[in-house]
Amino acid sequence: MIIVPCPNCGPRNSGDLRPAGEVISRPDPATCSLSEWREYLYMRPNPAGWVTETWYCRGGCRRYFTIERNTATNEIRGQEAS
Amino acid sequence: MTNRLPAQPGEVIDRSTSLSFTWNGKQMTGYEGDTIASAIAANGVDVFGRSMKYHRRRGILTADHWDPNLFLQVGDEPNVRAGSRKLQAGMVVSTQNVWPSLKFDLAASNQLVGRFLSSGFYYKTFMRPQFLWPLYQKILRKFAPGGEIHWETSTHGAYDKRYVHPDVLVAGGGPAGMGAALAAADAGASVLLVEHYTELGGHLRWGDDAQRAKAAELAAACEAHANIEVLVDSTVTGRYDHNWIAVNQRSHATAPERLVKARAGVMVVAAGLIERPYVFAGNDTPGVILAGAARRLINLFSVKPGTKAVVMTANEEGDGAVADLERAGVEIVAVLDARKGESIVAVEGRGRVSKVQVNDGRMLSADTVVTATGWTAPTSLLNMGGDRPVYDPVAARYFSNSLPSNILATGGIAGDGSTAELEAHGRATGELAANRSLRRRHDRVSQTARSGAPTWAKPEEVADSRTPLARNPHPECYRSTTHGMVDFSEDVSSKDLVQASKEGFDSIELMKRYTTVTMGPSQGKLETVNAASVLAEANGVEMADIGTTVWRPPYSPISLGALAGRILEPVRRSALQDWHEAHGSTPLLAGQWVRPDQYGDAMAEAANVRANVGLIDVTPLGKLDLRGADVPKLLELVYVNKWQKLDVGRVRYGAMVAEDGVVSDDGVTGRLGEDHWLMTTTSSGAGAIWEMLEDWLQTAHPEWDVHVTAVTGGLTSINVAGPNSRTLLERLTEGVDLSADAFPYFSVRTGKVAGVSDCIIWRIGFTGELSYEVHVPSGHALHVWETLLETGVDLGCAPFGVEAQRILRLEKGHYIVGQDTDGLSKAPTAGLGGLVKLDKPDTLGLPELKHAYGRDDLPILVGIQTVDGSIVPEEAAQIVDGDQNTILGRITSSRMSPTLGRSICLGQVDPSLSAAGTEITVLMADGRRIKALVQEHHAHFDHEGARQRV
Amino acid sequence: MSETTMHSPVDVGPLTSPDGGVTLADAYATTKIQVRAGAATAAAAALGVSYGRSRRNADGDLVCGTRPDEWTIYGDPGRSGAISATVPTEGFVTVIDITHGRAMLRISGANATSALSKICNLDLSDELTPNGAVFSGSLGAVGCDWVRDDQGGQTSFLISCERSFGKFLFIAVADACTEFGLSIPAGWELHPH
Amino acid sequence: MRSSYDVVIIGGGLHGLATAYYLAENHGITNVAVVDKGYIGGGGSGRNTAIVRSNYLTPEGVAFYDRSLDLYNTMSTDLNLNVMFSKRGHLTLAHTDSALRTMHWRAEVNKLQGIDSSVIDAQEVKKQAPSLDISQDTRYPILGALHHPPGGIVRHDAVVWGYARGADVHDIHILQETEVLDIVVEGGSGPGGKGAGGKVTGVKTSRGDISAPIVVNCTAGWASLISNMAGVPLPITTHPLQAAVTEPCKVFLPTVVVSGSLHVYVSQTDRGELVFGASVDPVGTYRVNGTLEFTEELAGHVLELMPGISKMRLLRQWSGLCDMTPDYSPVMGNTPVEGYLVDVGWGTYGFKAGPVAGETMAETIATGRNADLIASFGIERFTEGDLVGEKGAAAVGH
Repeated sequence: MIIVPCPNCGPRNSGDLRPAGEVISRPDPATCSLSEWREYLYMRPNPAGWVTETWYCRGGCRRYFTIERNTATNEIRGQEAS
Repeated sequence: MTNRLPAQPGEVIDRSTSLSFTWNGKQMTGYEGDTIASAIAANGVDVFGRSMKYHRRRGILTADHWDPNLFLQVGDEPNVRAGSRKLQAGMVVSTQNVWPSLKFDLAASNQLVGRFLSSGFYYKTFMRPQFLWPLYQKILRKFAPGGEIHWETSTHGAYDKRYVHPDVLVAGGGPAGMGAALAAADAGASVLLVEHYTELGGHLRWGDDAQRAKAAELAAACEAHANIEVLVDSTVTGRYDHNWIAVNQRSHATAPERLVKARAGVMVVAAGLIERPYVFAGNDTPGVILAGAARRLINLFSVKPGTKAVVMTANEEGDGAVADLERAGVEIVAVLDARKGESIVAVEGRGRVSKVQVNDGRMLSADTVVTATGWTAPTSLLNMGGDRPVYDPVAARYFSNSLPSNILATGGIAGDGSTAELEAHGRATGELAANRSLRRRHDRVSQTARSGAPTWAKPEEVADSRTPLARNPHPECYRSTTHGMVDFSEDVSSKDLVQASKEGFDSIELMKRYTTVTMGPSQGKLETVNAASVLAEANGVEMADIGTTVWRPPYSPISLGALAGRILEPVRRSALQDWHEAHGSTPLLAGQWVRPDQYGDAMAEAANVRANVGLIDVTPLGKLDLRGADVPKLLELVYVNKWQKLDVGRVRYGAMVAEDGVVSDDGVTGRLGEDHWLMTTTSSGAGAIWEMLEDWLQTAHPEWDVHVTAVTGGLTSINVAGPNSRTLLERLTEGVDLSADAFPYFSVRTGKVAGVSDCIIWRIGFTGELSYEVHVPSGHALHVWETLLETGVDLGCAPFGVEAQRILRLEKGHYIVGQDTDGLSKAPTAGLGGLVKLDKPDTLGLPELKHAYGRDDLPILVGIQTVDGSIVPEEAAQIVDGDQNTILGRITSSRMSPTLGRSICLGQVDPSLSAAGTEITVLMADGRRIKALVQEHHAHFDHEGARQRV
Repeated sequence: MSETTMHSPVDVGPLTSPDGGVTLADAYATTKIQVRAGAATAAAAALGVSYGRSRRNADGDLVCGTRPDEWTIYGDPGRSGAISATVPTEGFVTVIDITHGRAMLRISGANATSALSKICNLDLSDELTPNGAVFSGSLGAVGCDWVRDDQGGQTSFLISCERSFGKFLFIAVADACTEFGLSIPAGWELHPH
Repeated sequence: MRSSYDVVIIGGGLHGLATAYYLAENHGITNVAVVDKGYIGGGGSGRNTAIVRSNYLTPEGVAFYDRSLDLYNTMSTDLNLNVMFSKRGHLTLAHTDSALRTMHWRAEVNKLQGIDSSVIDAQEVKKQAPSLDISQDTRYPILGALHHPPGGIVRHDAVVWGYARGADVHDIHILQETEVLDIVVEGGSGPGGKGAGGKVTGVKTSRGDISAPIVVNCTAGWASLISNMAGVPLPITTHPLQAAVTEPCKVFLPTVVVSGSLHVYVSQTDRGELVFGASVDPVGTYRVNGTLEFTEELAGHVLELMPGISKMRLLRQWSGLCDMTPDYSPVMGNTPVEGYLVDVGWGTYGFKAGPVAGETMAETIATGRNADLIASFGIERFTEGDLVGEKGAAAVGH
């Protein structure tokens, strides 16, 4: 149960939130090719290190925000409301 | 009580309170304060059980929690640690691992084939003939170690949990741990002090007068301190990321065990040291005990451990044991000083030690052997914090290497010292812990929205200026010149380890897996260091090059009951569920909801809807109140169809696909006002869709004016269905004209029903009948429901349940997302062609939708009827290619239709079979292949919808 | 149908431990008005509390900063119209009566915090959760909105959840209070055996 | 270690070693190196709960895993090491109507492919596993189960050691504590000549460079990182999968029990310990410390199934890394980089597939074209084709 720093609530147990995965940019659905779309759907950098990821404060403020987390150590830095 | 000594100065037993219990059926008595083992030992018992593989007799070894030979069955509880569990009156205690009896154990014949049970034994044998392996396995399973489950009793749910938020958590209540707790508390930190045993004091408890006096003084100070909470008979079982710490509290007034979950600022590990056995031939013979065991038995429990003892000592604990044994009247046959190179080579004896061979060639007669050959530092908790302890050959034990800033070590795990030195190091550690944790608390208060700003200044960070504890030299005593037991609970000897190394399993991890050394209940606390030393010797390398295996949680085993705690499995109930249950409904668990499946006869309930009017509680439908000018944009984004032009007062069916084009949800959404909408979702999808809408609104379109409010439980949803539904509602509705012209199909009105205002009425038709879905403010729902039933008596009004609704919807051919579609079903499969609009700038899964509609190979959902209408194919029955086994589809829904008097189905089929009139073959579960015909419509009944549009 | 005769999911109680250390009572009928508004709106200014804090206004209603850009106003039963009318609606503002949709209970007493801490992971100590604190968090595995609203100097929490969870929440909280002497009426045990 | 091999296999776990063994045994290719940054079987091969079965949902899944079960059946003889395959039957419990429907679906698909698999009712479940609570007034009543008699458990380490020994007999080099630092690719369209259109020439390791025309990625937990070295991105996120074991008690559970709704699976070893697993952790991480909440949820769910064992104690928990793909099916075979092959994305089911994965990868390497059994598992399905439909059945499909 790691601590996730919610920019609104303050530090919270990760179980109070839902991890929504790495931040991935979405191509324009009206103009992109199928393969560009599939890359958005499926391909993930998945690094063993720092990632920018989205969390949803499900049990608290119900806001989505991004944090930087090191997937090798679970260390967390920075917080940015979205 | 043959082995009970006269009163000892530090004894913890209360001789005024006798407790009777049984040991293997024999009546015995002990005293309040005894452990189970001390009470049994006081009664003159030497043999407590049999070892796991060889079924060798085993007696007391360590006389504490970790004693591998003292796992006993107590009543319905298996594997009780008799070395630390306190005796209670009436306990029924018995041995484990014996069959048929402790004295005559058939499995002990394993000793005769001992050479076959060496390491890797299983992998190399029982192989040929291969067909016999299952038989061998059956026999092996009979000899599994451990206690027995009593199936008639369960304590599941009686356990308990608790959350705590201490600034400092101290693991270990010896002199260093208590010193740390007091210093941290004095500095203003809140402290949780956790002690594994039932009293504070650590090793001072079985020490001399001065040590016991010091323990009492510190313990009293801790108990009295307002900032300290003391938990005894409790173990820190695990340290997880971000100092999330598990404590198993074993004795508590209201629960058999309690899991205390702590988020600690700083954890101070003061776990002390665990004494290590010495490896030599016969070292598992009853009568061979550790120095600490001798001292605890004599000093705490006044139990005489033997009559004639040989003591091998390498340290003060052994020296102290000699003094204690003498005081207890045990004849000291010899003291072998390991610091001078003296050691034990082997012992002989079966039920008890009889002879001791010494490395100077002597063969001594004794019934007791006491060894004090050094310590294992239980670095488990440090290990869980990322530390990789390092071996120090001078001190002959492991020390922590690099700790994160929120973990500090003190006491024996950090070094050696006098009681005063240990306490002083603990106090310095406590001060440091307080500084770090108060800084953290300050941050936490500052960052937490609900708390005000801190009213105190954040302390300046102080450096770690503690004077390190010394590391006293200690001889490296691991193994004698003979081979003996390394892992007592797994029956793994040093010989096994040497052999494993020779076979190439020469790293500690591979050796562990191959021989199972350190994998038993004490998880390496007694065995790890000896195993590493044997491996180092076998590999011809230094101890430091061996490393140790990774110590994983829990530090000490914890009951499943405690981990589970109370059974908190929330169930959602509509405002009408009590009524349903009072009126004979069969409960149906659907996701988190409990619902009425039926009230006795689902077929009759369905028929009543077709003939008269029925009421069903559909509250679990997800309901979202949407407000704002940009709601249509949101709806166009998340639904495949268009919404901009929906008029106020109208509702529309919407279907959703996910970004990968797979059908994900559906429901009806209505426009209640210019900027006010009510959206419904499937029951199971409600939560996820709410979160998805918020995601789009917050991250992609913060410029849109939309407010989403979940109102599922606030509105109790009652579907009034059947030809008489309008008549019924007209009797109770105020302010709404229910006539067909004024309130047409797929419309919404707001008004008063049965005197309740703010009811939202939708005219829709999932059942295919004229029907209205009335959404009632839930505090008044029971009144409306009961009034509808009373008022509709003459109209044949009756409740119907989920099963009747399933029948009715299948007659109408309405698909259910997740049942008639699956995790790969795209929009064309579900037949959404008429709904999907591809000319939108953005909608979920748009490229996948375009791709899907360019294909002709996707399965198609169709209505299906068997040729023989009396046969109801099972849901999930496969559609196959005639008498071949090629799969061409499957039945997704099926029921007997009360309206049509025949079976009806929906199914997914290969597109080549999707044309109306195609004959298909359905493989029944019993193997029959039956014929069925693909229908023109999904609906089996009134496909034009005439009945619902009246 | 009177606006105030609401059928609560919790038709039992209030329950008090013999020593008075903890009291648990249903509060479903409490009027609950939710306001959604941006920070720059007149509504936000009029409501006058930020996320995480609460205040009692001149009418005696409890105004809570429930979430960023979201407030909940709690008042006596039947005050829905009166409370709603006090919220300025210029700009994009949503005022919605969530009274029926939220089960609610009040737990008070010297042991209330200890009882709640058995089934809530948040730090409910006076420093982290002072009187007036507003927050959301799981209680007995049910998502709840909380306000610490001490009564006569005694610790007290007003806790609401989605209505359909209401009965379970009450049972779970009552169960947590048994350690502190609360007796549970038949049918309201967490584990009926 | 030679400076050049015909094939370099990255990953000395079950899959890598099996691939090496079958390359030699079935195709006579022996100039092969298996490189591992740690010791053999130290990753997922030694951390799984050792369950094998073939009752999958899709025809392609069934055929593939059934071949694996065949290989497990004869493995002790084939490898001359008792891998202790205990064919004790496998129950997948259904607690809801919809779960029961999925069980029927799987049973029907299984039967059509000759797999012994059927749906049984609660009474029959009780006969198979008397310790289960089948009363119907619980929160998660047992309505029935998918019963798969050929399923069972295998001693996982033994399988690794057996394949390692088998490969060693053919003089295949197993290079432990040899970390691959880079994969050398030339002529590709990506940075550094890597990526689609390129061709593999070798690997750089912590013990020196090795040239090889074929490099196979048989890693789990690090598959994305290794694949990035070749410029081939993967549709993978890495999550921990945790498991735990109790202290021993006298044997009472004769079969493997899985509950998808309760996210738990359990079997009892011959030594009397209960071995538990669950679904992957929700938070993606390369960290294998384990979590407390895993044990709490696990215990709660296990006790819902077997309330009688509340006094048994959890002895040890551990964690391994799982490479999750969007459709709960692996990524196997050739890639857009010539000579770079993958056998990755094994999620939570890599152990079951080890033998057949080795066999089919060896065939793919030897023939240059993807083996028939893995035709549905190619990487191209994520760019142009259709995903495999195992997701519904595999959520906790152990």
